[in-house]
Amino acid sequence: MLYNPKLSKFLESYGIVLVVIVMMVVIALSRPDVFLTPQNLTNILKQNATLALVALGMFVVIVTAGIDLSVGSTLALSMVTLALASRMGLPWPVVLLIGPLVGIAVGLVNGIGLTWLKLPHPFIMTLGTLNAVRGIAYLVTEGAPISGLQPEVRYLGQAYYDLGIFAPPAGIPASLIVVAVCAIGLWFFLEKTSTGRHIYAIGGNPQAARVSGVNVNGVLILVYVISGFMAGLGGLLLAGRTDSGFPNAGLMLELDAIAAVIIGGASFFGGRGTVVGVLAGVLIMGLLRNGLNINNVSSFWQMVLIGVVIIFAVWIDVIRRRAAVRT
Amino acid sequence: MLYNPKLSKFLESYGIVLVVIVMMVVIALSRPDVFLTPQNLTNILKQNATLALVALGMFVVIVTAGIDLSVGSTLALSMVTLALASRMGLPWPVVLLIGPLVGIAVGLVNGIGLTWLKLPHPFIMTLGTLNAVRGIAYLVTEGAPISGLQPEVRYLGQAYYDLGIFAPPAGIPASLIVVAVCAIGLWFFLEKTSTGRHIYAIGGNPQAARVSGVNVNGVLILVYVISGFMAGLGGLLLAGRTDSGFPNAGLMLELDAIAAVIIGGASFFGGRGTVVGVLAGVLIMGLLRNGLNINNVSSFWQMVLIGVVIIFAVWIDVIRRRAAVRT
Amino acid sequence: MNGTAPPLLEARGIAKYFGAITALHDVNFHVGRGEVLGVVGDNGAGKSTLMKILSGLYQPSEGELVLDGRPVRFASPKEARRAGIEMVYQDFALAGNMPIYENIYMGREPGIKLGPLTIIDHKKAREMARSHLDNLHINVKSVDQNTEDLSGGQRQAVAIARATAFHAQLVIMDEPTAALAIKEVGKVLDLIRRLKDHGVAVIIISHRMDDIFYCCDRVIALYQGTNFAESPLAATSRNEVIGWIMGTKGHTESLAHDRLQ
Amino acid sequence: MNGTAPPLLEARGIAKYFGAITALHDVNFHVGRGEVLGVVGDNGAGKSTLMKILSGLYQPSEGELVLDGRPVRFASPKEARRAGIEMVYQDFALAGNMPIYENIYMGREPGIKLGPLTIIDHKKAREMARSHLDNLHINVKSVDQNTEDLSGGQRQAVAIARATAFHAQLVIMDEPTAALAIKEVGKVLDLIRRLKDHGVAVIIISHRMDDIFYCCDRVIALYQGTNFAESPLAATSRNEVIGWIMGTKGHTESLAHDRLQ
Amino acid sequence: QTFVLGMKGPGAGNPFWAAVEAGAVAAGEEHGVEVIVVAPPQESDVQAQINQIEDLIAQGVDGIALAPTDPNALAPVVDSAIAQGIPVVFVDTRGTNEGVSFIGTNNQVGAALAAEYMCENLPEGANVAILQGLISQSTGQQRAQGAHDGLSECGLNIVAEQPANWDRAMGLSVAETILAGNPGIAGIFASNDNMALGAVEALKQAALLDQVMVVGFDANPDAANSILAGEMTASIAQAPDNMGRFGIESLIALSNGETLEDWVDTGTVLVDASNAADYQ
Ligand SMILES: Nc1ncnc2c1ncn2[C@@H]1O[C@H](COP(=O)(O)OP(=O)(O)OP(=O)(O)O)[C@@H](O)[C@H]1O
Ligand SMILES: Nc1ncnc2c1ncn2[C@@H]1O[C@H](COP(=O)(O)OP(=O)(O)OP(=O)(O)O)[C@@H](O)[C@H]1O
Ligand SMILES: [Mg+2]
Ligand SMILES: [Mg+2]
Repeated sequence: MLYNPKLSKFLESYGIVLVVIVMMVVIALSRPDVFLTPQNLTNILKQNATLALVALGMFVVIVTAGIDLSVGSTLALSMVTLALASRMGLPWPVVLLIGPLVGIAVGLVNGIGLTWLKLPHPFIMTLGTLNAVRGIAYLVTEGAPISGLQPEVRYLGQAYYDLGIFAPPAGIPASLIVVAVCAIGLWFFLEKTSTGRHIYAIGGNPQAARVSGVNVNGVLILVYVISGFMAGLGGLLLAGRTDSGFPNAGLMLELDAIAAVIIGGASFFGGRGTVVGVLAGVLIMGLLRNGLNINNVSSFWQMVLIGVVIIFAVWIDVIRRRAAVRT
Repeated sequence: MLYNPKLSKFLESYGIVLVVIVMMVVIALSRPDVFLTPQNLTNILKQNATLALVALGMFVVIVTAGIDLSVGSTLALSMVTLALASRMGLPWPVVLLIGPLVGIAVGLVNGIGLTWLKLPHPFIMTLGTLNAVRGIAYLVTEGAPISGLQPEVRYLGQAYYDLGIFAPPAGIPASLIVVAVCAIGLWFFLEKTSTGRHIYAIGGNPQAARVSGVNVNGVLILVYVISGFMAGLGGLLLAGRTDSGFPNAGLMLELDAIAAVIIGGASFFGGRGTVVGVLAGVLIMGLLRNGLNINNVSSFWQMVLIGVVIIFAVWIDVIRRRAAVRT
Repeated sequence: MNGTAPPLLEARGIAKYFGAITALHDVNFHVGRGEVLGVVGDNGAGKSTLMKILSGLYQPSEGELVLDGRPVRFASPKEARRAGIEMVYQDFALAGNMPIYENIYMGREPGIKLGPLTIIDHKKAREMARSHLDNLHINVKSVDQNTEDLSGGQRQAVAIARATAFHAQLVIMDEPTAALAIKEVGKVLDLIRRLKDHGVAVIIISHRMDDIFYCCDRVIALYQGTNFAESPLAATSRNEVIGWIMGTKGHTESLAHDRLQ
Repeated sequence: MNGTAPPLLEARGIAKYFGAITALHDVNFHVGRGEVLGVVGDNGAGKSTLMKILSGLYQPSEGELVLDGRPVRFASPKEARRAGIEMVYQDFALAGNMPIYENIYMGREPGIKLGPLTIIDHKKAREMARSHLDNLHINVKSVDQNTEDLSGGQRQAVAIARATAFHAQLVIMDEPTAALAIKEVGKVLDLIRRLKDHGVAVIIISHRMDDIFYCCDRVIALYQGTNFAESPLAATSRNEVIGWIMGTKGHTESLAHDRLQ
Repeated sequence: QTFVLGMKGPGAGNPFWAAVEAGAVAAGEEHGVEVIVVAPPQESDVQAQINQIEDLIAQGVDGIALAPTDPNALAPVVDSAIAQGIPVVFVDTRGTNEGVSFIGTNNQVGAALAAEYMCENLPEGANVAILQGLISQSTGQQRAQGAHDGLSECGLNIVAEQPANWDRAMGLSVAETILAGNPGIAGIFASNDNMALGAVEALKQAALLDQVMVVGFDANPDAANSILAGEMTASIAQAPDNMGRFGIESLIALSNGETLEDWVDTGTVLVDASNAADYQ
């Protein structure tokens, strides 16, 4: 029996990346003329930056066996408040901060409500904020989108670096760098710091974490704050990219984010998952949409295929994992 | 210390009903002229029949610590296929069966996919069918709603019995009777039959169920079939009520159904909850919407208030429970 | 026990891998009808893993099981149960959200059978559970208590009650006395003797020599995932068995000094 | 131990209700510095519940705790830990998804402190865990194994390692030897003696008279949720203590017949 | 007297509904009647709208001007209102009930107007793309259809028709993808201005804005500004405030026993740089 424990462990943790590669090959074969153009690849990166940030935040929540349904609304509220601030002519560094700060505020409400009110499951608390925060986003804008942001505010969402080798509009998007910084920071936090490990412990056995002296409520609040912050940052990128804040941004974003996290191998029951997996999950969702669009698949068929491919991608991953482990 | 174990146990299981009563009083006080009219009460019952059925199905799934995201799409597919069948002139008993049968078929796909493909969590499988089934519903109708159902097919969704005391359009809706029959049947199944108890056992500890000789995969398939069936039946009622099958029916219905189940006291982690609680959860959602509508609250404020009231209703329930139990 | 009649259950060349970890390799043993077999071994020796294979919870990576002379494969605990094999799990394997009596009768509820469905007679199940627990002299406040609210010993008692509530050919007990108080330990050991008298075979894992020497006919020792020693009880001694657990054969007096005066 | 200096920890009039169930009522006891106190009692007597109150996991329904002569309230295990109280839980309370070494050092990770955050030195934590487990003579394949993959005894060993990895004033052990093999039992009992020598107080719950009589200074018995008897070890005998567990005082020879020859 | 304006969406993300609402409220003030405005949280939320209208009927209002999210699904509710003697007119979207007047735009004609404009300003055979709205709604279908027919009849080459669900971010993403796959594109028609503005962003970043004509629909203020800034090329203006105003006025007329025409057209206008200032 050929069996390599190191390889098996690697496959177990990061094999989902293989699924990404397979998808890329399939799409490239279907439209070789389009898929591999620098412009299209740049598009994929730009279009999925917001989802990546939101999914990273959602991931931290899911590691604690929680859920944050309010991310889409939080993103929308961040977008419209920063767009309002921009239109009111506040200095751009202040405007830049507003998006993430609004996210943090919503996260605080979620976390504190959850722990202080002792609600049975974050589903309820964040379903509440899903509705309430979206309502507030509509109220502050009276339902109308607000466009015309300061160029500095737009920078992160819109700029790209062609490095002298790509023809515009291709290049390394600034939003990719934001995602990379967040992902690396989150990875370091989760793997190397005490609080990060406590997040995993709470997902594995909250009772065990408690008796080990972990401040479970404190960590939970932090976790929802991180998720809110990421959603706010995602809002900043999206506002920059679209040059506007619209209150119906991010509808159903929570489902996409959760899907990316679970596709990436995290467990809904907490305690398991990796940052790399989440990014792979985001890419799978993004590649899927891109592949269908560049093949001009009609919107009805897109739905059917998205459904089938999601199941299929996860199934391949399951098979791979089972193959990697002898029993 | 005044302490009555029987009362405490009753409050623990059914006290959510108190929340429903409090809500009714508050709404009645806000619009005494409208809320208690037979017509308005009839409306509430009719409007929430579909949600009640779908939530009952979702409840069974959640008891096993699962989730069924595809209920909204299943409802839509059932509606459009039975509307198509009706328009094709199939005999009405056949048409009546088509809705629930389509639901059962989707449930089978969910259950079998889940157990045979060994996907890590039903979230993925049912997210897949959420997309795929909705896509199919659009494809078979080419996106256009189909109207004109046979009167017999519409009966369950539309008829009501004025019992000679109510002025039309008020009375006991036939759909209420459908919900009552399903709820009582489900209660009996869950409480009194072996398979029903196995559903709770799987939610509590799937390993324990397995070593007790429970066919866990078989029960799981059944559970998703029940959920699909309920969604299909809900589709039949909705088709009857609206005299049409429209492929975008039931969008986001899964969130409402899950919310009703959790508000009704079931645990997201499985093994806990009651049928009465679910019905109370549905009524809380329905009363909330009705109360806001009859007070003509604008849709933005409705969102904010729905969010706040959901959190508040569950919180009251938490407090009540804690008060009932001495520690 | 041997000669013409095959043993009740035999395991041949069993191995079990968990990824990189080899929990068992080349394990052979058998248990006869009405025999009480003691299984001893150090922590992590593979005792529980072996028993989980016998009860159908795990599939062996290699090797085969032979029941009554016929090779068998248990794809699930349900199949092993149908073949008359019951097990008390070391972690009890109870559904914490369900009352004691439902845990005991799960999968075999008393009541009216309607095809695959049973309409449960909850009253009867409660009474049966109460009288069965009384027989075992196990003390719980009510059979309606959820098992997650029980003390460690009470939980273990419920697990034992479940495995012995029906007529089995073979009852496997993985450290059944670990969490029990003295009186209850005595009752369980007496129960094992009674089972034996009724022709039921019992495999008992225990770290307590008292248990092993009170009720076993034969004892086998696992060491680091494989067979180490085996002997009829009459032909061995406490100190020898303790030596086996530590992986030594022969002179063991010196090793066993600290616990046995 | 009494006279002028107050005992290390004292419990006065403790009661604990779970809804309709009274787990403890009017329990009083104390433990002195460097004293090893044995707690015995039938299954469901309330031993674990009492200890969970001492470790801050439960709040008492009535009564108070006095530490070093000062009344205290532990709102969480974190506070009890800060006061120097560690506990080995009967169900081990380990995070199954995390490796052994992280379970041992959780909440007190070695590394660089940055305010509330510690940047963990995983290498150092692994080494510390390995050497600590070696000290306890506990045998695991690797400190990187997740605890959910461990055998019952290995899990118990990890729980003991966690409670003794740091300097405590009082270590509470709830049936710490239940799942351990003979050699490991000896090591744990020796560890308790060593802790005592270092001035650490230990409360040990056990159903094994061997454990109690090997290392305790004093023994108290709970019966149906309240104090039943108490005595310095020297002034009692195995059979008397066994009688207490069964709720009898005085002549106990007849009750103890079946397990002790 | 109390009249209801039942809109499809809460003007959320789309000032169109805000204008409808404003027209209705202004008409209500002028005629001294109360106007209640309701809308489901999203344009796709058919059931919420059914419930809202039912709840209003229960309150005994005096007339309903309804923009049905799904004409078929709302038909029974409309019937029951009429059965209780409550007059109903449709605004914006035509319903299926016989004998109920419709006050609104012909979306297909409007989209054809946009197509005609593109045909006139682009060379024959040029490549064009269509960003569709929610194709499960009749408005989405009519605009997509009108544009498709108009563009293909005059000999333009439609290289992509993709849905972007009325959404600006999705309009941007889909436009980016279309541009990546079809370098030589000369024109984009979007079924609403939100998606058109998304497409403008995509073109800006691809530095193709001067080569590609973008035509939207709705002529909302953002779009008007964009047209004046020379970014978007044109849009189709409906008269949403007229829908609201005529809707309420028609109800008043009906409750006074007058009769209405079957279709009160509120008209469409092509908006380009010459008249965009009127729509800011
Ligand atoms: N699911 C698993 N994954 C990986 N390793 C496992 C798993 N289950 C058991 N092991 C390993 O296999 C070995 C044998 O475990 P087992 O539980 O059979 O021991 P045991 O003899 O029952 O010990 P104890 O007396 O402590 O209960 C141990 O080293 C354990 O760590
Ligand atoms: N969370 C709970 N809810 C309800 N009852 C409980 C709960 N925890 C414990 N009990 C009850 O309290 C009593 C005391 O339990 P406890 O666990 O303290 O017993 P113990 O003395 O540790 O027993 P053992 O020796 O079996 O571990 C038992 O009857 C148990 O059923
Ligand atoms: Mg074991
Ligand atoms: Mg205990």
